[in-house]
Amino acid sequence: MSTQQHSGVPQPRGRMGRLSAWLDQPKVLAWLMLGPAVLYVIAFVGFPFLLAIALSMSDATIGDPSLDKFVGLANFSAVMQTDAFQLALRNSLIVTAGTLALVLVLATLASELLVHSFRGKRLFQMIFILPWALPVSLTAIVWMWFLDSTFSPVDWVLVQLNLLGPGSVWGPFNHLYFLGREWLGLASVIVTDTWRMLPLATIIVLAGRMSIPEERFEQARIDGAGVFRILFRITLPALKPMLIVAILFTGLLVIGEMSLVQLLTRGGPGHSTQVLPYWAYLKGIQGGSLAQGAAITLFLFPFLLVASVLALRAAYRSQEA
Amino acid sequence: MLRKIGFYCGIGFLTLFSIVPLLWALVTVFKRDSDMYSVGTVPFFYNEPPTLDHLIFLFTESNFGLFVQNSAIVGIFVVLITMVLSIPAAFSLARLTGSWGERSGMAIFLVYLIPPSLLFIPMYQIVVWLGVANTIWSLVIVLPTITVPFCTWLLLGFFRSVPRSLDEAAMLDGCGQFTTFYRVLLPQVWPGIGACAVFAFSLSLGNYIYAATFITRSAARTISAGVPTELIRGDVFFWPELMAATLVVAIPLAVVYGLFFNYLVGGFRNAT
Amino acid sequence: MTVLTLRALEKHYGSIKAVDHVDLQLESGEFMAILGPSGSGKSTLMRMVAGLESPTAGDILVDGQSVVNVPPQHRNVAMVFQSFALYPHMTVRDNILFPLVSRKVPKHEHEARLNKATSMLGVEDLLDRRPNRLSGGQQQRVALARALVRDPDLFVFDEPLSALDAQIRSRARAELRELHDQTRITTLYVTHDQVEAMGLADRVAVINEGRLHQVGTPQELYNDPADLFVAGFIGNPPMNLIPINETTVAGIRPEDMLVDPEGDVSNVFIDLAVTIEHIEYLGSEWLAHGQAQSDADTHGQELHVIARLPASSHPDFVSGQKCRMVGQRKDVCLFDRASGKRQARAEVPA
Amino acid sequence: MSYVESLRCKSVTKFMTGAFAALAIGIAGTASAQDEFKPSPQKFPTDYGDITFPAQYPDGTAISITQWSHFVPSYDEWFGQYAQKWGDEHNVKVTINHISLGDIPATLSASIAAGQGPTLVEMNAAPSSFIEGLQSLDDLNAAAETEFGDQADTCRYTSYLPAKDQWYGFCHGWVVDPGVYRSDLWSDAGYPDGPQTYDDLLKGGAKILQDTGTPVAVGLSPELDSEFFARALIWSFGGALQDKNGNVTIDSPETLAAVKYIKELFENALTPEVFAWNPASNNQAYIAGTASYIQNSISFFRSAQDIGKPVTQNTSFRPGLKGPGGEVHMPAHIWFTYVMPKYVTDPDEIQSAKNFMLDLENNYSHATYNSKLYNFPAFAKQVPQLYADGGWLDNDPWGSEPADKMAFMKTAEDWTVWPGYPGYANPAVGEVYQTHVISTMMANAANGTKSPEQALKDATDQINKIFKKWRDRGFVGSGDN
Repeated sequence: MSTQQHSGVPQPRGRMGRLSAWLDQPKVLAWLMLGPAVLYVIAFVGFPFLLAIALSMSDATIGDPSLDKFVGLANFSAVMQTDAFQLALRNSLIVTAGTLALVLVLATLASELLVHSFRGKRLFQMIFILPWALPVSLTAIVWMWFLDSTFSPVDWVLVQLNLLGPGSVWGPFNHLYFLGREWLGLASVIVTDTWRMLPLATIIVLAGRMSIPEERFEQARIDGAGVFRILFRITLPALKPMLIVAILFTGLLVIGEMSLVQLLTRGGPGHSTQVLPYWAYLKGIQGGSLAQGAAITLFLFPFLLVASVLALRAAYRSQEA
Repeated sequence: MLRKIGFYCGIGFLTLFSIVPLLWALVTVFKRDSDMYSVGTVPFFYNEPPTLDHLIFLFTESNFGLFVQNSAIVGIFVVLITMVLSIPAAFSLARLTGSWGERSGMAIFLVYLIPPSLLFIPMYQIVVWLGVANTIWSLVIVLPTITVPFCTWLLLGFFRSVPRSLDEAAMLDGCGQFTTFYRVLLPQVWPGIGACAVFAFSLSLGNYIYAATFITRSAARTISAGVPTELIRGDVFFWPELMAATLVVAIPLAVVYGLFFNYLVGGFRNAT
Repeated sequence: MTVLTLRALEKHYGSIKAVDHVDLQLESGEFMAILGPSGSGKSTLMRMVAGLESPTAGDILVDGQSVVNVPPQHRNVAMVFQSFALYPHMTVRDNILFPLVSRKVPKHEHEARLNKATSMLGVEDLLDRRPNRLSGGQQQRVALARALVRDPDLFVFDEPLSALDAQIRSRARAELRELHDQTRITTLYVTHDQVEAMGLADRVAVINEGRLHQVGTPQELYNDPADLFVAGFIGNPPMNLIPINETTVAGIRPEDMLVDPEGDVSNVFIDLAVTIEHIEYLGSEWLAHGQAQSDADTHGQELHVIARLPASSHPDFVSGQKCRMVGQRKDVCLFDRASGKRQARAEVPA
Repeated sequence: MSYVESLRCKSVTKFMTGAFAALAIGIAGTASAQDEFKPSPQKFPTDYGDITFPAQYPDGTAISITQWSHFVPSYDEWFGQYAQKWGDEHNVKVTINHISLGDIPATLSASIAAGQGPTLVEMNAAPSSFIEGLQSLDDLNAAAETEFGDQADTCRYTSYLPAKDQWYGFCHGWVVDPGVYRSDLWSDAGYPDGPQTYDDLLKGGAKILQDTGTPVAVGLSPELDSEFFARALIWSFGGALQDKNGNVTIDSPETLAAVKYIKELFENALTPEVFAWNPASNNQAYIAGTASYIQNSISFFRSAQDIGKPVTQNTSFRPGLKGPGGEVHMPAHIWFTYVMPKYVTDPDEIQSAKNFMLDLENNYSHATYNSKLYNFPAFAKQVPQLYADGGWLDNDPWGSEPADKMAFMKTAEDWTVWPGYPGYANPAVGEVYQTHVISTMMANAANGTKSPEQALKDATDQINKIFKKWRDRGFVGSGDN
């Protein structure tokens, strides 16, 4: 067979052929295929980002957004000294951490349930994913109405249970005023964020859960491990990389979101439920101080950068191990 | 037995958690205003006969139908653009760029560290330069900033999960780099692409700030910005209409996402 | 006629030399095995031949023409992967036809070629299945059919049997050789399994740490190992390597080691007092593992020796028993201790 | 039928009858006594003061107006038709876009930054920080003054900036922000005419809360209603954010007294709900019957009327409450201020937009009427039907009972001031408003997060910083000194 045409190394012919062969080289093709996405991101994220950095070091306002005056880090020191900023920073961290904690616990629970098959699972999946199908602004409106200071059904139920209302444990009023108290307000934001992020986080964690071979659980059961021992010694360590991915997705989507707080509490009472993105928006856009708004927005950047890089490295490492 | 009870308790709890605020929304949709603004009655009951007026109002008197249509168009185009940009990019990073491409999976995430609460001003400038201000195309152009990095990252994982020997076999079988990508690798990652599409669609649907500032023409608005603008008038909230809008959006999407649930899980399973 | 020539081929990854100055020639129709432990550079060598890696230095000639700058799709090299690398989204038929479609072979030829390849490998019944519904052996046949369908100049196998169950491996080996005898396609077969290499190949190239140690027929490798590495690698168990002085190491096959020889043994070259450690029974033979108390310089190291005894000998050793192991002059190969190279017999000091 | 729908239908019929009546008057050339209290016939003159407009604009002239969705939906309905008609008469393509009040600053700033966007943006008064991107409307305001007489102070102070000597906007209307109380509850508590002073509010409110469980409902949350309540309180106590020349005067015994008052009021007559509030909450609470006093514009009352809530029977309005010195100062609830960004350069577009604004003021009786007396004219002379004896305020065409329920608004111009009073609404005032410094101070004092003194001190620090920033840029001050 191989006796015929030994020099069988067909090479491309013609100008088009040579061109397409040239384009098909890995190095050329790599840029050809990566290029559009890179250019897009540079144009629509890189450029605005640089502008945001420039803004944060200028004295730009809405009416005069020119970058003609360089003020160094003055905006950063100016915003950092205010109560509002400090509260916003604190709350951003509390809300993100609180949401992550709740989401991770619930997502682990949900994934533990969803890994099994049961009757009505399809329906359950649809109900479970409902919150994720909503735009954030509508999520905020639904919860705003759900927790309304006058008409909240939660309050009504609590009153019926004698937990709320005159002479009850939780005070003399018929309402808890979820959105009007510092810690209840923050808790409400956390619960709402949890509500909307749980489906996504569960999907991620479940993906990790399904990759754990069943034998590992059987072995543990043979070894006499109980539910909690299995959870903490088998499941969680194996889920670690996926939990980190879930933390990243959830954390980034929560910490950058402003419309939830904007609609739910508007940062009040006082600034006690203020968060950084909304404070930046208020200061920068509503209040007109573009430069200070940019400084507020960018404040978290280096920290998030380090946190994300560490998290991702941890995720990759524990995966390789 | 105890396990079983625990299991169904868990299912029950999660079901309630997901659905109760929306059930309350559902009750509200059919309430008459005077009933809704009553205290001292059982809030879950219809103390006055329920009414379809709010639902009818939503579809006939507001631009809600247009919002849905716009959101659908924006979503579809955003998904298309996202796929056109991120599939080749993910392939390139996974297969062509060598080790730095492998590692750049991390860098892709950094894009998300910049919240859009201020980016929208320069973004709007770009939108104006492109001559698409105040049209849904402004969102079609800008929203992929949110979806492209996520999807590239997800797809990168999908491509990585395909054994390299498959590409090598294809090349030895006579395929060039591109044909290998197109004929052999791409078919392996279809489920992942489906998961990414669903994901990109829901991200594009959810964005508020760009949608609210780039488009002021009511007829060109999308659900996320149009519904609050049209149904919250200063100090008057059209609660039943708002709730109706929410449910009308959420339920069909939840059904679709529910059907995609396993694909989505499979997507992330491969991605990391 | 030479089909493939490797000239001073090198591949470096950073400071690591995966392939270090390899020269090799394959004659037309020859079946050559590249044998080496894992990490020896054999896969890199093969991948360079296929075009999946580009060499750092040196040249690869196919039919006398350099193909170093030719991408894999333009080399007429067919490869069978360890994992078989069947395309999961295609049926078996499409898998096998894929090289023809990719290479734009005229459509009317497809059916005939497909039939020829499938009948040769007996996979005609599987054509409409997807690869994930096939057994390992079936997958291997399909992979072979896909490689065969396009009349390659050169066949490259990357440990194609290692993914198969042990039971069917020897049958698959026989079939492979049969296939080669039918087609006479020049073949480069990479393996770490010396049984495969020795059993299949016309010639075997032994490679370690990127360097080619010896190329020869299985008999040559076994009987005349070119250096210490080959001596210690080929054979199961391999040669006993016994240092006899500062410069020389003597090698002797376990079956040539005489245990407590009765009567006079002529021309004794090695004579060891050995403490038996344990005895292995392998059905057709016994292996006696022992600890030698050599007076030769062993740098304080213990010297482990193995003797192979025929099954009929029924040795009645127990652990700890002392015995004498003797090697005759004719059975001994001598190696230079520093370079590891084989010494000419003439140089051996008596 | 939902209440909004009914609003719309009613407004359309009313409008149609009004329009037909106007047409009839035009033909007959006479006016009957009843027609006196219909909106005036629409007129589109070409001369206003020193400005002469063409009757028709060249083909292709187009203006676009972005304004917020009006709180009384019937206004938007009317405005759309009016703008359409105006455009047809002048050969101008008029496009109206509605967005929500809260999105105005973001949209306007994005447009200014990008140098493209609507011809006119309707702005609420406070965020005047855009001024550098806005073109001067000096000629327009001069023409309006010549043609329509005196402009309400509350409008002038929120569209003119003395520090730059520039009219940056044209305020065509404003909204009264009265006190609203439940007459039944207050009579029972011994205040047949409702609370007159902040002291009454505290004592009576506490009594009503104790007796009936119904609290006073003035907001302490970062939103418009709460901001305005806090300002009314400070002014009535004799304090102010700044003086006439833009010097910060917030740190005064008067302000401190107001802050202490809030704390006391909260402890005795409010519930924590006031921290939770969005702009709708006080209306909703009031409509639900769970509030004894609120401060809000009449839009909520119009909603309640349409829902048919019994609470409307027992609703009384009053000008704001008197402070310790007997002073009453209320802000307007909203100002309708059109601004034209500098990026609008086409002369026809500029000219026609100015024409549109003057014509709108000229026909303001329709705006007032169709907003159900929500929009008050910037130039009182333009809507004589409103103030006349037996006019709309005396005899509410939108069916309040009693019919003169709205009559108290006749004096509204006397007690209505503006953000930054007694100085101008400069960008510093705007930033203080938009970043909720005042409502935050009040909330912190009320819920005990900070002592009143500390809350005031912290707010003062913040306000000083904001003022310094804008003063350095030349936006603060009277311009004379």
